Amino acid sequence: MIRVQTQDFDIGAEIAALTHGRADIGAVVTFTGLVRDVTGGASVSSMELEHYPGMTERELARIEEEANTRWRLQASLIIHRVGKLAPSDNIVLVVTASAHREDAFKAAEFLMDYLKTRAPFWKREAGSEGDRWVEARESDDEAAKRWDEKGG
Amino acid sequence: MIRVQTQDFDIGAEIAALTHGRADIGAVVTFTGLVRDVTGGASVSSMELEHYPGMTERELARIEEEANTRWRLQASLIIHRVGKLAPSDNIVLVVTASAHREDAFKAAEFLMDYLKTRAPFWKREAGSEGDRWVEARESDDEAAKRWDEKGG
Amino acid sequence: MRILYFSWVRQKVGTAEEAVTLPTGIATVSALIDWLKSRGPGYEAAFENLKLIRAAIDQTHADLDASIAGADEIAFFPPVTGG
Amino acid sequence: MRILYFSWVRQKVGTAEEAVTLPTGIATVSALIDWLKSRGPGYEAAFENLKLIRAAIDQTHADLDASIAGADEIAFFPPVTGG
Repeated sequence: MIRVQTQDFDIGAEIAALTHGRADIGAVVTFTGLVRDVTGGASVSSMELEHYPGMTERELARIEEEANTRWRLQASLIIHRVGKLAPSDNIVLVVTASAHREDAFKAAEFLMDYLKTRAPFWKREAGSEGDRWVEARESDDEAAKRWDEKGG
Repeated sequence: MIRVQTQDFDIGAEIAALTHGRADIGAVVTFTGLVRDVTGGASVSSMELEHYPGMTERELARIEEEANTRWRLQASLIIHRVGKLAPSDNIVLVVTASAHREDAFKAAEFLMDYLKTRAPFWKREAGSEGDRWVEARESDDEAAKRWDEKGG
Repeated sequence: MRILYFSWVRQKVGTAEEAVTLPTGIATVSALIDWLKSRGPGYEAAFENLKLIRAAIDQTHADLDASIAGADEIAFFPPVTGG
Repeated sequence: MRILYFSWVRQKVGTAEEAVTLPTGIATVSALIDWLKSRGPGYEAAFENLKLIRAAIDQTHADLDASIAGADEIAFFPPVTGG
């Protein structure tokens, strides 16, 4: 399941909705990404998340489908916020549920690595050094590449 | 922070308490372990978790300290339930918070692998094949061993 | 054909979206970029460093040498930074 | 010295905890196990397969050849299965 939204999400409620009535789930992993007040030495007062409506949803669905092909997941969820955010606000939530922890952990890492390099979102930070577009991290490309070699 | 308790936990509330007022956290990973209604082909109607009071707390604290030595964590939490549980009940919660996702993911996996092989808890399942003590999985030993080689 | 721009590519070009009618002979994303650059200094600035440009054809990631034949929507943007 | 038993080791031994006074000359966890096994069939059954036995000295994991000199509390249990 994927969602792109401006409003915040409630992690506990999302997990509960995903796992409700399912006694075949032994492991749930969540990843939450938050706005930090300092990045690369500059203080951040607010952040604006731009995206590509249409392609965003398609790309997230594609990434989620790929994770479900690679690992045995009982359920999965990706929520990504857009619009204006402040430090300590939630940005992204990934939830994976599986019978065993290995699948849930690997799938969550994979989802984040792919989301970071393929989902069309762009961050603009406002802060002590004025407004600036956040630059892509090389380490994110490398993190995504490791999934090409090993199947999981 | 570690806790051993009979009562359930609220994942959303635990994350909120851990990250409240902290704008230096960019990544939060949670792992939740739940009781499954089928393990190894046998149906499970309830589970009893025995532990070693005193050593449990010491061992969990030791594991958490080790994770904080290996990775840069802003906060961490381990909650493990004991006593009688039913299918789909929560068993364990691990939360790791860091500036970046790599540290949070690795530390959460490490905590679970070590907890699974070192923390003195024993599961007894009641179900279709009568009562039986859950046997340790060899895959858990192997999962824990990988942390001996690479530092993280 | 619809062309979309995002992030600083959008800011440099000066528009988020436009409809263009391409001259014949423009077959790839690269060729489209060359043609766009001829349209003014904003485009030239946006496409100055192609290492920083990513493209999508009909909402799917595409290489710069990909064919644009039959495409309805082409988008240009910097490497993504969500998550 | 206090000896604790957990899980099926406790069930086979038939008690969760006992205080024992060791004869002199028992220096390691292994030697303690041998001595315990001489105390009855429940102990013998519990310690039949040492591959399945884990020990802790004063609430810290210990190998079977570890010294028990000065220990207050020794615990025996199967491989852990929490989490």
